[in-house]
Amino acid sequence: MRIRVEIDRRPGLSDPQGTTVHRALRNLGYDEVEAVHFGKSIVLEIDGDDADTAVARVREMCERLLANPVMEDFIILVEDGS
Amino acid sequence: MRIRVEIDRRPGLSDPQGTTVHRALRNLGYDEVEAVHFGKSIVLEIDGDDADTAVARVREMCERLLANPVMEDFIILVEDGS
Amino acid sequence: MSDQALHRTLGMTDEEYDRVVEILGREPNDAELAVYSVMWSEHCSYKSSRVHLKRFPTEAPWVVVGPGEGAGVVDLGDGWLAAVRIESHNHPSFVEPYQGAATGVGGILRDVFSMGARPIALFDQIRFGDLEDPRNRYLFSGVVSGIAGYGNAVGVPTVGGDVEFDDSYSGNPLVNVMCLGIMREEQLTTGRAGEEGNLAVLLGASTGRDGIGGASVLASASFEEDDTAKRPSVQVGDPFEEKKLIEACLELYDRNLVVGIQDLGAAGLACAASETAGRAKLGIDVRLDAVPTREPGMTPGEILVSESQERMLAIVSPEDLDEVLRVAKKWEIEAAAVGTIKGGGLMRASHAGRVVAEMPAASLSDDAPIYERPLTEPAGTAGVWEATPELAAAPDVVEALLSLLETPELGDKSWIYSQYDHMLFTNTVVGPGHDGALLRIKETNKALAASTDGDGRRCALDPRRGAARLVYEAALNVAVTGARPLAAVDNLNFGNPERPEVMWQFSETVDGISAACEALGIPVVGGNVSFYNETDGRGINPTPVVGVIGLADPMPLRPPRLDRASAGMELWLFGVTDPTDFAASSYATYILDEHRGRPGTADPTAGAAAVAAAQRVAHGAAVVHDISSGGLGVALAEICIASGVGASIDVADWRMVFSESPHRFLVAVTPEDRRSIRFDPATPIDAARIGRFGGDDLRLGDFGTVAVIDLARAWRSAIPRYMGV
Amino acid sequence: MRAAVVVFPGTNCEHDVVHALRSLGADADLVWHRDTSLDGADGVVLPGGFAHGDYLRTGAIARFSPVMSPVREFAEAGKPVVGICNGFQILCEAGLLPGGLVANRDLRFICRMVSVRVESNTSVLTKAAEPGRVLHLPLNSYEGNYTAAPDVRDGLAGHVQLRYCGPTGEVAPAWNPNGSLDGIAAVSNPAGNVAGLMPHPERAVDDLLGSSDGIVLLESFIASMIPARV
Ligand SMILES: Nc1ncnc2c1ncn2[C@@H]1O[C@H](COP(=O)(O)OP(=O)(O)O)[C@@H](O)[C@H]1O
Ligand SMILES: [Mg+2]
Repeated sequence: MRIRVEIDRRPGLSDPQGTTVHRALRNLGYDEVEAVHFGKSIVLEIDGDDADTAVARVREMCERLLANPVMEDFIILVEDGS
Repeated sequence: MRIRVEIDRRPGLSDPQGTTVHRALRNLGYDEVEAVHFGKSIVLEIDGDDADTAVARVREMCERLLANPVMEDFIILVEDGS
Repeated sequence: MSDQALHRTLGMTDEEYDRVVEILGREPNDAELAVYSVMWSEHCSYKSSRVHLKRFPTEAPWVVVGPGEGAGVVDLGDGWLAAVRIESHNHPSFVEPYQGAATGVGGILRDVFSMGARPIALFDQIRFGDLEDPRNRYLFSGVVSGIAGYGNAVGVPTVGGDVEFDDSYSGNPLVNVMCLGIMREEQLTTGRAGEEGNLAVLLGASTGRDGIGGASVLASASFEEDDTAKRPSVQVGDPFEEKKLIEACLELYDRNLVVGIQDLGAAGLACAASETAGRAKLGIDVRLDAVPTREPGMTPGEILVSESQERMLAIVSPEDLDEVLRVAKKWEIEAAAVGTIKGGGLMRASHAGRVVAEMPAASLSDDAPIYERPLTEPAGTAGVWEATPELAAAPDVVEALLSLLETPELGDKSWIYSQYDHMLFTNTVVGPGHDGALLRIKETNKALAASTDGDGRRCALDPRRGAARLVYEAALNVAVTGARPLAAVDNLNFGNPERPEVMWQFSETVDGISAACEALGIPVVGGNVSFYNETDGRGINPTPVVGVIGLADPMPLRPPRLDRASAGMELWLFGVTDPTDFAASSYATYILDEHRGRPGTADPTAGAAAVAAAQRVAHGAAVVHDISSGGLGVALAEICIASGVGASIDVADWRMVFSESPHRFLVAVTPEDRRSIRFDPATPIDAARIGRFGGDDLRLGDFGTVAVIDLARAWRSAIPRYMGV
Repeated sequence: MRAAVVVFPGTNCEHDVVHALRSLGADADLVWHRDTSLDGADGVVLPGGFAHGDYLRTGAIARFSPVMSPVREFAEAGKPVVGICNGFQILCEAGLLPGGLVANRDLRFICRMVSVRVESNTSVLTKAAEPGRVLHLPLNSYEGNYTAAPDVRDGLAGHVQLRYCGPTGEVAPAWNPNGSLDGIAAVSNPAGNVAGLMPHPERAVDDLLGSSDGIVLLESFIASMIPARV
């Protein structure tokens, strides 16, 4: 099973990568971009066929290790449940 | 409009971050994890209401700046078309 | 004939192929052909350069290990040894600047710790095209952050380097890195197999399809801009893995658990296994299925020649194997016994019980082809030499000085080196931003000095003179820290060796370096050659880079630094200025836009005298600063800016301000200290008091006066105006 | 009195810290991250470097090392714990200090001397320093940009120990090298026994290398290790 975790920095915390990318895009003429938020995307290949169990375990991995609860939020996406 | 770009390292290239996180998850007892791939996730807030135009422009941004064509692949997701 | 086609695809000539058939007594299989093609590539075999490199002086009583091993090793006395090596990573840095530079750092570190030494310092020598071009800015910033990203994280300070910007590097950036290591003499280790029955243990990262037929083949053939087929997959550096590998290897040496060790570089396991066995006149059986792989489905041939980073091959005796595996486990790196040393001289690789490659181990290095390629002096050389830069008109000297300070090449380099940890290990007594770096050796009164220098433009005009002058410049940069130059390493970056003009430049360069090293009594203990720096038929300037290391014993109590001048100090000029030495000078390049003439020749007597004098004066003066690019004017401005003090000098001829004639340095000293400095009559050198420090302005005789803050503003803006603050 | 200097895989300033502490008369030993005891140490230093390569997030993996259990107990017992650079990041990840550290504003590694002003002397890092004093210290980090969620910020008052400043002590955005929230260079927990700082005091104990202003901070820590004075 392939599960993707998207980790975003909490709003209100400084996001220098996002700010820098935003500036660079504006310099290239992409004026329609109003904000950029920079985060991580982690793909986990999981052995098992019960998506619910897998997601519950991945949630735990996020809470313990993958995301920092004081600074980050996360979303879990099952990309391929087989 | 909120568009998310997921940037993944090309398969076959070594991924030290993924390998290290994998080892850390195993040390924490998550033995079901068979592989970890580390990537970036960038959220763009775009002014405009035509998703097709926006996606085309974001694809261009990826090719020019956001992704490194010799090492990375990208996927564009419209998270919120409003 | 399909094999014929394969060997050509792998960059091998028909004659080379026939030679393999002769050695094996049969046609090689694909895996064997892959191994020979990489081992006999220019990059690994030095087939075009070897005949020339033999001319370098390589011996001195303090040389412990000369060229040929992972790194050169010199004796520092009292049981201390220093290891030094330089290497290029030009082509990979063009393909992917961050990873190319990063893996370059990783590779040179492994060369040094494979000798038993702890790497203590890195120096980067980097070259790019004009920063007006966004592509060059991208490469420059990617390379600097790659060196920073790897060097900082692996925990080895980068304490110096040099940089040049010239159009000839636009399609071919150069990334060279030198590494210095230090060890106690008991720790010295070499890449030898010892005796039959010893085991070969692969340590570090797992093996993937990195750089297969890639890096080395690539570094051995010219590059066309959109020749994507030849582009290898990018190799990704893992400084964390390397850090663990360093600590694990150092523990193995400390506990005497390895017989020999070698890093895996070009041609991967094939090269490391055959060389360790071949040097001991032995053979080796390699079990490819024992190699931990990163990707499924790798063929035996791929495993054999993979160039995956962060791997070492240790030769251990069987009874130590368990302990070696325990050390690896402690440092959290993989370790696998993949081979056994055998008699008979064959390298035999097997997979799933089947022999997949078998060849005489020594043949891979010893029987590699050697070419004596034709040399031709480029047409028009005499004409270029006769046409000297036009110096008739006196310029606005202050204006010219400000313009020079504002060029990225002469301006403040802190945009680069402030991205590098240059203070780690708390040994950096003199770091980047001065001349040579000076690193104390904590348990002793000694300090190790080093400097690296290159000057492609001067070498383009006259490679022999240009290269010789680099050796004197690097040695002088070491001497101004108070150290005695001990040894040199060189990195020879050139175009296509199949062009006779390029080979002429190469040969002249080797002669220039050799002559200067002889005169200074410093042997060449290692080096690297990078050919085929050519894109779309356009080659780079011939660019030798020279690194010199030296020893200060004892270290000066207050080593000179550029920021130690203060009001009331005297300014002395040591050495003789030739007012006409302007060919390839910064003034000719940037102010006159002239690229002709013949650079002045180095003078062995004056060069040695300058080195000896600088070394002595450094044990007493506040500032000792060599005069190089930009001449006296730029050198003095650098002191004024760093120290935040003005100066006034007597100068009658404006050309004295910008001439770049060699073997000269500036000294700032209080009148009292000056009396205590010994001027050794055995090595006479002209010295003249030309001015005095004080005030807020720099006054250049009657040619003009400029506020030091204005000099500083121009100098500081040089790189940030292109790259951002 | 003896300090435990903790070594994670990827740590690289451990010997520099030991050297500096010893040069100031304290005893210091290395403790491997897999150790489960601090062996009776009187103080703990988490030194700089790149524990676990700084992969995932700086400090994220290190906080799970076995040694972090005794370090946490030690901190909770009110004993002195100082994190320098990467050590500061680990303490934040472990929740022993508020906030966290993100990439520098200009996305470049910074290695240079900076000036910091002593804001408070309520911590084991600053107790011997006079508030208002300006110290010149080497900064050496890519992720040195201190940040904290809005709800955490109010709680920081009084626990900011050092702020980036100009050469004469003025705190202003122009003197902020990396974008840190309010120019914060060091913070402590409310009790003051756990402190983290981005600059490297151990690199500033010898004028030969450019500064000896780190001594007052390390001496504060050393003094905090004397049980009678805690
Ligand atoms: N690429 C670089 N990396 C690190 N330090 C550099 C680099 N380029 C220049 N420097 C440092 O900046 C200072 C000035 O360099 P340079 O102008 O080449 O001096 P010099 O002319 O005396 O050789 C030196 O201390 C040098 O080590
Ligand atoms: Mg130079």
